[in-house]
Amino acid sequence: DIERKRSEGRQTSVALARLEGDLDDPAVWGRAYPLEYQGYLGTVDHERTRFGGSDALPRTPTEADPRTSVAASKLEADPRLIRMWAGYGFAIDHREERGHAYMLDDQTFTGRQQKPQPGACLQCHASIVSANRALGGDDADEAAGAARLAAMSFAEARTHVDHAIGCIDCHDPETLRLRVTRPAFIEGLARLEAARGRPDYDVNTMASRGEMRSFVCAQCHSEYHFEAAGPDGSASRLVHPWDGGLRADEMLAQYDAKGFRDWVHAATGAPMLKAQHPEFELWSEGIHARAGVACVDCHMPYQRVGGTKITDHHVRSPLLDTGRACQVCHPIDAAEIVARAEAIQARTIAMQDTAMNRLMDLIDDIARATRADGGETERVIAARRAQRRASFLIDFVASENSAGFHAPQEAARVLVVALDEIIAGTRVLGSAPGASTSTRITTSNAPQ
Amino acid sequence: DIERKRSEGRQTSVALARLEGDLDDPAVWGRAYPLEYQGYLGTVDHERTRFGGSDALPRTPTEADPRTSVAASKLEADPRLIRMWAGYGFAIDHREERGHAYMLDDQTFTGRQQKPQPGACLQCHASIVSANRALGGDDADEAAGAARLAAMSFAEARTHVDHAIGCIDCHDPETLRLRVTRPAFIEGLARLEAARGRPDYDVNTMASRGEMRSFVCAQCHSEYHFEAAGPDGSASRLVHPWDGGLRADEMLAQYDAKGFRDWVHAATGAPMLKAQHPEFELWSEGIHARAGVACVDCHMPYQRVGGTKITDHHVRSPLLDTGRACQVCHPIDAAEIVARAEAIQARTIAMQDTAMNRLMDLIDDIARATRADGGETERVIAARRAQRRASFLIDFVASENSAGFHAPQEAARVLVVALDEIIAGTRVLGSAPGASTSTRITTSNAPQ
Amino acid sequence: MTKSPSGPEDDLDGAQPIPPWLKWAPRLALALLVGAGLFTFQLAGGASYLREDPSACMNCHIMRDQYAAWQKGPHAAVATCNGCHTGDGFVAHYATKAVNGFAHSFAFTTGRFREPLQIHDFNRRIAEANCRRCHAALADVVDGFAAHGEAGACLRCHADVGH
Ligand code: HEC
Ligand code: HEC
Ligand code: HEC
Ligand code: HEC
Ligand code: HEC
Ligand code: HEC
Ligand code: HEC
Ligand code: HEC
Ligand code: HEC
Ligand code: HEC
Ligand code: HEC
Ligand code: HEC
Ligand code: HEC
Ligand code: HEC
Ligand SMILES: [Ca+2]
Ligand SMILES: [Ca+2]
Repeated sequence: DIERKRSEGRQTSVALARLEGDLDDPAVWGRAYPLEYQGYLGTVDHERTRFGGSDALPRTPTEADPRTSVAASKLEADPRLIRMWAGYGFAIDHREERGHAYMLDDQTFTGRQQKPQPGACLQCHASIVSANRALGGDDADEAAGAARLAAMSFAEARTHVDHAIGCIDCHDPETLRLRVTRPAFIEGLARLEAARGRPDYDVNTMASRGEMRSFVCAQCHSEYHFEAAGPDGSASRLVHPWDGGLRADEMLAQYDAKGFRDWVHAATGAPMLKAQHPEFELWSEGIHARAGVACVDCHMPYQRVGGTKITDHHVRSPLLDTGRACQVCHPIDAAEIVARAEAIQARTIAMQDTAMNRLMDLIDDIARATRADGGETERVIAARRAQRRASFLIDFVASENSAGFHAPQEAARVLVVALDEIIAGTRVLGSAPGASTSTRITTSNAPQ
Repeated sequence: DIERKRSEGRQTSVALARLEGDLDDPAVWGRAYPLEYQGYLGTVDHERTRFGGSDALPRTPTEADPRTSVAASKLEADPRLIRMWAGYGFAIDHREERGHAYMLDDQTFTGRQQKPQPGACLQCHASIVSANRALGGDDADEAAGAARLAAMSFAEARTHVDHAIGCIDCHDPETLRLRVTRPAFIEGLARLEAARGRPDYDVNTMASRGEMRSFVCAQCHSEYHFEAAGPDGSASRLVHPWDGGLRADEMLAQYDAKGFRDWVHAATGAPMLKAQHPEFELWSEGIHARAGVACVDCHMPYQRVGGTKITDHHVRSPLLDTGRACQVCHPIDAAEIVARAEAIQARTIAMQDTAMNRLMDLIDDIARATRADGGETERVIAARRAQRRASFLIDFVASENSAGFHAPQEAARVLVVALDEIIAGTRVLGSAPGASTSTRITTSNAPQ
Repeated sequence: MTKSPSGPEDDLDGAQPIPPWLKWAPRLALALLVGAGLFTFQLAGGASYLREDPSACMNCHIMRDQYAAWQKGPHAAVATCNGCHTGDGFVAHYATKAVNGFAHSFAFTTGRFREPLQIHDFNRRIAEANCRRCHAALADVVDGFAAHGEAGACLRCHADVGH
């Protein structure tokens, strides 16, 4: 049964050598744990699935961007994204994600660097534990260190890190136990738990092992934004918007309450929000999370090597390895497993496609109405608010990397809420400029 | 062959008495199969679940309507339905469904009888096998008999039946094997299979046992409409719209292609469609159907009686008996099983609620535009088409009796398509009367 | 409509197909590997494999999970591994053991098997037949009056009973 299968393989590996030397370097850990290290090195691989996986286009390295390959461009695949994000960095360059080995380079050389990026970006793209500690003052306070990195430009902060994610980011070197290391995540989760009536939550001491098997991933695979911080407001503090809950509309409500915006839309002037990789948030609403199935169960399944079971450190799409990733719990044919997942994904993509088309219409309608009214009339302001909200909700689904698999019905629900917003925006525009309307949309509280 | 002999042997070992007498009377079967009969009698019970089950309000019997109880009114629970169906019988009286024991009375005495109802109604509300045969001419052709009943008024046809569904409707009295008996279903399925490249499909000889465990239910728990038939077009032939597939939008496309309409909307003049209990269609798109889980597995689970086990003939909500209905396959806590189902249902209801609200807005908008334009302008006609389509799709979800449980993501997808239609209708109305619009809606093909 | 590919409707009375590995295993590998197989068979307590003792299966750590779960279930009192996993009747019993004994030793030795372990069709049919052997009265009801003599696959609902 599932309960049993989930807990199998609890044995701890025996180190083959003592862990000593530069602990930021995974190769050093690799001498003690060669099997895990070898899996970890596998994240350079590229293999596609129907809706995910990893692929790479060869490119000629230049001095400015020495990468020999890049992932496929999402903007080329779907140019509607460019209009959705008009005026924001993502409209310049946004690609499929690929293996962990590339995280630091892909960030350093993304076209989005044409606009200034903050040092806080690095929290999720580098092995950052040592940098956070080194900058954290005498008592190596990681939160303080992260705050100092956040006050730097990306270029400056970049000089403080060397590696993509390494062993030290997920493991305590003393005990090898899982730990979370990102101050923003630790704080975000504490705020969420406080709102749920559990004050002073400390994830590293209070989470169960099963929870940690998702939290180590959730540190990075989750929605975030930057808040102005520091004495002059120039630092970009990394914050997860979880005070009101993890659902897309709960996060949106929190952004609205704060009057936060990521950028101003180039075509409509709307105060916009960007959603990024909310895998953790979507997964939380799904049946697998409810059944206690962690990210690691599917993305780092147990693997038998010789007589022992180890955790496969080649983090990747589970559809490339359904035998280990799925069939432990679903003892059915591999082709059928993949077909079930793809049927879910295809439905999500179809719904997302519909919502995207209607969002394009709304953007056109607002731009047209603004011209017609000769400026920011009440109806234009109200419709912008609908655009902001719908765009964030659609983005939540589109930027989530499982094509809805992590929680199919919830992804659909978020799109339904988005379409509801689009209808509200469309109706408010349908009325003559200045005319009062009966819709739910008001301009009060709408961030400008 | 040996297998047949074996099952004949089994039959005699199980039957406590020979099956003889009036086979339309379940009590007669009950002498041979008392355990199944006792379960069958249980369908008079009333017990609620959060989103389903069965309940009854006591009522004082009158001569016109001798029922001592009725199920709760759906129209009172959600008055938006009255506006959705304005001008149609369902806006007069529509209630929760309840146990099979009530099917004939609830049909005979529904307020919808205020409008003339056809004899074909009885195919799904009565034990009709013998009537179909008796009216089927010398060779007892059931399809021919059903056609003759379809040419009668409800009142006349009603005199040809006596019982609610009985054993004979699902079982062959000779072999006790499952069989389907409704000509409309047999034809509908044959057309569906033909479209899938399997001509001359005969369900009773070609379906597997596992399929029959859903088909016996699908005969009635499925979408239907009446086609004009007979020499003078006055007969109402019962037809399942499955030529193009079982999905909501596939059925809708078929209705559109035929230019079919159930009624004309009283507030907007739109040519409307009514969806009814598409349990079979929705289930077909779900993960349970895909995994081979049949209606009977959940709604008539095996039951232990003494030293043996039988099929529980008390057909009802599985959430009243999760131990047998769910836990064999999902060995988890009963409360958690119910909570999972309810979480799915609550999400469906929330989405449906959103879609209903937007449909109400569209109806208002069309009515307003018709007044403003002083008649059937192009935009009004186009918007009516959007209303027709959205209304059918929302009705598909709202009239399906599992609150989305049978296929959660598919139910959501249908609502997304519905909202897409509403946006199209809203945009076409937003433009000035007569102005050309860029939306997908055209008036060509729109049934009037 | 759609059937689960794992075959809930397996026709138990149809001809039992030869398990795929039987087709190639002997011919290709017998000569070379029977020696190695026998070696493992011996190492793994080959003799106890022929007894009813579940610990025979436990000689392979691979079987540990099933063993642990079996011990906790009600069947532990009435059915050993072989009670479900070997054919009924003297010949069938030892024939299954021979086939599986060889297959498992062979697989274990060469490492040529996929994890998680999944029951092969051949052995699923045997297990199902064993349910029917002990639960004959119930099986009659479950199979009762089925169209085309199709049996109801016990394992569709009870895959977990053994462990
Ligand atoms: C029940 C299994 C399961 C669980 C649990 C799960 N995932 Fe996934 N995940 C999948 C599947 C299946 C895909 C789709 C992969 C594809 O399309 O190739 C996916 C896709 C992804 C992707 C995109 C990968 C790609 O190749 O495109 C990321 C990133 C991801 N998941 C992260 C997470 C995180 C973080 C968690 C926990 C918060 C999580 N997953 C939980 C099964 C799971
Ligand atoms: C909270 C964690 C987090 C932060 C902060 C973060 N990223 Fe990422 N980033 C991720 C994850 C997870 C992925 C992979 C999933 C995906 O692509 O959606 C990713 C993917 C990327 C990619 C590859 C895909 C693409 O968009 O082309 C680039 C480039 C990137 N990030 C740049 C940045 C930059 C620049 C910043 C700072 C503005 C930043 N990241 C901040 C977690 C983060
Ligand atoms: C993205 C997070 C992550 C990174 C990076 C990571 N690990 Fe792990 N590691 C895990 C998880 C999750 C487990 C399973 C722990 C559990 O279930 O308690 C694990 C388990 C282990 C174990 C215990 C034995 C096993 O295989 O289950 C060892 C040893 C180990 N990792 C070594 C390493 C080494 C060496 C590196 C660097 C090359 C590394 N890990 C990098 C997440 C990570
Ligand atoms: C330090 C931040 C960080 C952590 C921790 C992290 N990820 Fe990632 N992950 C990323 C980034 C960034 C990328 C995208 C890299 C790129 O595209 O260059 C990524 C990519 C992925 C991919 C896509 C791989 C592919 O081949 O396409 C998967 C799947 C994934 N992560 C799952 C996980 C899981 C599961 C965990 C936890 C065990 C985890 N990640 C922990 C930042 C992180
Ligand atoms: C550790 C156990 C476990 C693993 C690993 C697992 N699942 Fe599941 N899965 C479940 C459980 C539990 C359910 C809920 C239904 C149930 O109780 O059987 C479920 C439900 C599903 C469903 C139906 C729910 C839905 O969202 O529509 C699909 C499809 C599915 N899993 C696919 C997969 C795939 C694909 C993988 C591998 C990438 C996978 N599962 C890995 C335990 C697991
Ligand atoms: C996997 C289990 C499962 C299968 C298979 C299944 N159902 Fe259901 N059904 C349910 C659940 C759960 C509900 C919700 C009951 C409730 O809300 O009380 C339900 C509700 C219903 C209802 C409304 C009952 C009520 O009490 O409100 C009807 C009618 C129904 N199903 C018919 C069917 C038909 C016909 C099929 C096959 C085409 C089918 N079901 C297949 C589980 C199932
Ligand atoms: C294709 C089968 C079928 C046909 C034809 C059919 N019904 Fe039904 N009817 C059902 C099923 C199944 C239910 C229970 C599910 C539900 O209520 O949605 C039901 C429920 C009802 C109910 C109780 C719920 C309510 O709506 O108040 C009434 C009354 C009723 N039908 C009347 C009629 C009348 C009148 C006709 C003919 C115009 C008719 N039925 C034709 C299958 C059918
Ligand atoms: C709504 C359809 C339906 C009706 C009405 C119905 N049955 Fe059944 N019956 C079934 C199904 C489904 C099975 C399971 C058959 C299978 O799996 O092949 C069954 C099985 C049986 C069996 C076989 C033993 C068992 O319990 O599984 C007997 C005996 C039986 N029914 C008697 C009756 C009697 C007596 C009546 C009338 C009082 C009746 N049935 C009415 C659907 C029905
Ligand atoms: C002859 C038509 C017919 C057949 C065949 C039929 N049903 Fe029904 N069913 C109905 C009607 C009509 C009602 C509503 C009765 C009422 O409300 O008076 C109903 C009600 C129900 C209910 C609601 C019961 C409650 O307590 O609320 C369930 C569940 C159900 N059916 C499931 C099934 C299943 C499962 C099968 C097949 C085994 C089946 N039905 C076969 C016509 C049928
Ligand atoms: C005969 C087996 C069987 C029965 C009976 C059954 N299920 Fe399932 N259920 C499955 C399978 C198979 C899946 C697909 C996931 C998997 O492979 O575990 C599933 C998936 C689910 C899921 C996740 C899929 C989704 O739609 O979100 C839920 C929830 C669920 N079942 C609830 C129930 C409930 C409630 C009942 C009883 C009313 C029930 N099941 C009866 C076999 C069954
Ligand atoms: C020599 C080591 C070994 C012993 C002893 C052993 N097994 Fe296995 N068993 C394996 C291996 C290896 C596999 C995987 C074979 C495969 O998947 O083809 C396996 C697979 C299985 C399977 C699932 C695959 C199939 O063949 O259907 C069953 C059932 C099984 N064993 C039962 C038993 C029983 C019962 C016993 C004791 C009588 C036993 N095994 C003793 C090594 C062993
Ligand atoms: C009561 C019957 C029964 C007993 C006793 C039993 N099994 Fe099984 N076993 C089964 C069934 C049934 C399956 C097939 C499960 C499925 O279809 O997924 C199975 C499958 C297996 C498999 C394939 C992997 C898996 O878990 O599905 C192995 C290995 C296995 N059994 C070994 C054993 C061993 C070792 C023992 C004794 C400790 C044992 N069995 C006792 C009924 C039994
Ligand atoms: C050697 C005889 C034997 C075999 C073989 C056998 N059973 Fe049993 N089974 C029993 C007995 C005796 C009990 C009662 C045990 C108790 O209640 O302590 C039982 C109990 C059960 C139960 C109820 C308890 C539970 O675990 O849920 C189920 C279900 C069951 N068996 C199904 C099966 C299936 C399915 C198979 C084949 C895979 C099978 N049995 C094989 C003898 C057997
Ligand atoms: C469609 C699902 C399904 C199938 C197929 C099925 N069963 Fe069951 N079985 C059940 C359910 C549900 C129960 C629980 C009944 C109860 O507790 O009232 C059960 C109970 C049992 C029990 C325990 C009875 C007791 O006395 O406690 C045994 C033994 C059993 N089944 C054996 C079998 C055998 C043998 C087969 C195949 C011939 C089989 N089952 C096929 C669903 C199924
Ligand atoms: Ca964001
Ligand atoms: Ca209809």
